[in-house]
Amino acid sequence: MSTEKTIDRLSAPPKPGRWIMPGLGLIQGLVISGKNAIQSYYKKDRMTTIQYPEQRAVISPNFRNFPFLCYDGDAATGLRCTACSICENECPPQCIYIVLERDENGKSLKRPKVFDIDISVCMNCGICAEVCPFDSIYMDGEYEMSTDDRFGGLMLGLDRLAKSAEYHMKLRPEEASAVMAKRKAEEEKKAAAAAAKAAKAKADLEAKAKAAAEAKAQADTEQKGESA
Amino acid sequence: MIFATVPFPSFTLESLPQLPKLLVEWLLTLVGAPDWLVIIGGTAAMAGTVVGVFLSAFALLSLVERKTLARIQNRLGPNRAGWFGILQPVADGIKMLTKEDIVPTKAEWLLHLAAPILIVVPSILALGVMPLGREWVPVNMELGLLFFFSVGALTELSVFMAGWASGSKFPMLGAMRAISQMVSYELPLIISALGVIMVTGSLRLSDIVAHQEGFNFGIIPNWNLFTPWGFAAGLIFYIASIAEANRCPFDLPEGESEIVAGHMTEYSGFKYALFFMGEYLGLFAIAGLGVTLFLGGWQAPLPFLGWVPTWIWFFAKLAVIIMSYLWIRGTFPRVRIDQLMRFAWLCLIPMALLTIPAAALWVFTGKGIVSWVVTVPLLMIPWVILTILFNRRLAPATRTYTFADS
Amino acid sequence: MNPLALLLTLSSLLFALGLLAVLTRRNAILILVGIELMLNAANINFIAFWRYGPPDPELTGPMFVLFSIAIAAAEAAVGLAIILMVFRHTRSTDLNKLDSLHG
Amino acid sequence: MIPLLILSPLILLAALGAVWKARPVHAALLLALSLALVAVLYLTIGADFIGLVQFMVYVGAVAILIVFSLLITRPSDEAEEIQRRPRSMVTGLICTLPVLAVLLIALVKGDPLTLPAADAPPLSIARLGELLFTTHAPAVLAVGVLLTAVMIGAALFARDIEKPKSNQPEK
Repeated sequence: MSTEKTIDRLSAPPKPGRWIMPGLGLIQGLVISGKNAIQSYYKKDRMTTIQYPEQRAVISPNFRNFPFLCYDGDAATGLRCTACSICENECPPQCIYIVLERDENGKSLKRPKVFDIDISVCMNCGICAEVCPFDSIYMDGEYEMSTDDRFGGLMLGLDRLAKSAEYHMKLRPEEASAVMAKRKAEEEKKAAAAAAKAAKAKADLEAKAKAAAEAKAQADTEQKGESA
Repeated sequence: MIFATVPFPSFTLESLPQLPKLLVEWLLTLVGAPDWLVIIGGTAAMAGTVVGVFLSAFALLSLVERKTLARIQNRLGPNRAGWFGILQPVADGIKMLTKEDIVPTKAEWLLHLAAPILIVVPSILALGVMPLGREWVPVNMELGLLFFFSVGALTELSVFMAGWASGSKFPMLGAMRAISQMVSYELPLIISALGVIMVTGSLRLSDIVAHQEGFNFGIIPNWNLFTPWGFAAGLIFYIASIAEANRCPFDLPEGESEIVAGHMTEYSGFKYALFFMGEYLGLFAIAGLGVTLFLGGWQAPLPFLGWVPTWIWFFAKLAVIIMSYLWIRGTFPRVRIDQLMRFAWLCLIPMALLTIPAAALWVFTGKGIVSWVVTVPLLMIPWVILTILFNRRLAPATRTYTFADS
Repeated sequence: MNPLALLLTLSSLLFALGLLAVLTRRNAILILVGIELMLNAANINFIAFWRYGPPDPELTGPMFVLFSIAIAAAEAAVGLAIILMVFRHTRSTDLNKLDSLHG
Repeated sequence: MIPLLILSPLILLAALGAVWKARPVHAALLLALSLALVAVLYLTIGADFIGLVQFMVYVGAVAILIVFSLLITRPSDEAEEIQRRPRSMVTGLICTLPVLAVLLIALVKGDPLTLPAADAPPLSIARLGELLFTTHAPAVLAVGVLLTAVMIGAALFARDIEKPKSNQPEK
């Protein structure tokens, strides 16, 4: 297009050694900004801003915001968290608060009674997710968290923190599937170990029985010999 | 009591802006008011029309400015309040009105209060002498142009009052910048208007517009802009008016990245809105004066467009000038204070002074071919000097690297 | 009392006030304020006599005021420039402190 | 006559404030107010051109200049408090009152009070301009030269005398 060419020629920097007109640079600047203004009406690729409430940006899998707790199956019983308090101790701004649940005898049930994260303090460092040995705490991808309640609304309890493993899978498939694979492998290993243990116990039992039988037989023969 | 039946005065599209005045006068005559009351009522209605029109233009401009700047930066701009953001000025107004009005403890409350009022008043007064249409001249003053510049002088004092009465550092610095800038740029502004006064032989703004009537060769309007001295003076007037209205790239007084908001830093709520309003009304006034002096005021740009009401042409030209201000605002970065002063005193004022002999020669040699031959070289002198300076002295030298090459 | 007498009284009082300012103020800039008041008092006289005195087709009164205003502006500019230079030397605009002969 | 009766006390009050106020900036602003009211007075008695010029020059230029130099020099309020001491005020009044008395006596004894109030026609700028460039042309030229000299002189006076130190390293 010839007008495009004219615009490009006008907005090109002057060649060195050539006499330039005072004010040419000003005109070049005006041409560039005018081009921006006019092309923004018909060139869709110029408008890079996303009109937020109607359109949403596709969140990158690497986007990390405040933490959440992962559970398998049922929210009440399936929490992976064991209330070990490692994240509570490691958290730099000390925004995690955990209370372990115990039964009436005072014995640990290995799950949290209270798990609070104050996201007005949290600085999204991700250390809690790094240190968790039970694959329980991960960084979330949610960002619409504004509230008009300054204290209660920003203190997330178990009800808002607990999210299913499927959610994690949907949010960050790569990481989640790796974790799932790891957990599955561990479970299989555990199952195998349990099976091996059971087999061993059985073998032991059999061996014991055999030994007992042998000892009985021996005793019988000895008795026979005595009696004979 | 018997009402005297007064026929309603006839009006055309041309005198449509006079309608409120005619209506009030008609009503007052109908109820049998005395003559002085009719005159006062009619004048008040006319003043109300002018103020109302320019205040709605201010509201519209505050939206259009944001939209245009957004387009230059490849954004959409305000588009939430109403259809295409048309209600944005209303939302802004409500926000401004409901905000808390803060007066700092170290401020002098009387001057602090007077400053925003005194900044709006001169702008409205200046708009009052503008010929907005053939039949729409609110006050047809004999000394209109002088009146315009005289009331403009009040702006500087009110800026100083705002800066000093706030009792704080940023407003003080902003006010000092603003005053030195306004005083420096008022000179080229007035000097470039002198040529027009000389050629017209009158300070009355409607005379200046009437003098630019007609067309050369049947197509080129007989505006001052299309004469050599008028072109030079108009260009200087344009640049100086940007500085006088404190617009980018000369918006140092309120350079938000340096001194918060200049003399308006300690203002909030409605007082801040008044400053904003005063600034935009001043912008209309100065751009309107430029239109009146150089762009033929309300004259139609082409001969066959004479049937359009003349006030439409005035506002169309005003819109073009103001859109160009917006374009410039969206393009150029802010200048430095020493560059600003040097530009005014060493560049604009000498060039403006040169337009006076050029205008005199133009009239003296009979506004013909000879005048072109005489005045164009005279006006080209600074241009040639600038070109030589630009290419020889001011041009950035080719950069040589001492250590990077080895 | 006719308008002329009123304006002449006004100008006398204004002149006296300006003189008082010049005599009692210590800041050089504020002394300039007093001088401006006195100049204005004189200008009011010229305008009053032009307006209410015998008719004068030569407009001597307004003409004189015009020149007076131009010269007053020049005087203010030069006066303030001198005051600024003095301020730069002595860091003060108090005239009572300017009592040394060498700058 | 009525506008004059209203304006005159206002002018005098503002001028009194300019003389009396201790804060220099207040004094300068009241001076500006007083001069602006004088401009209004000119407008009301028919000297439109002079009134507008007065407004433009005094409010737009002289008041701004004074205020600006006050900002640059930053005088303290206490220094000006001293001028309110009775001794300095009395000395000032001793010198001022005789002058005022002489002026007022001249006013009472002189002709102006007995003159019939003549009405001059409103000031015509065409006539003013004509006179300015015929009869008074030498004076206009002289004022032009004066103003040019003042502009150059003020610029030279106010210039920084000490030159800024060169940034170039010595070789």
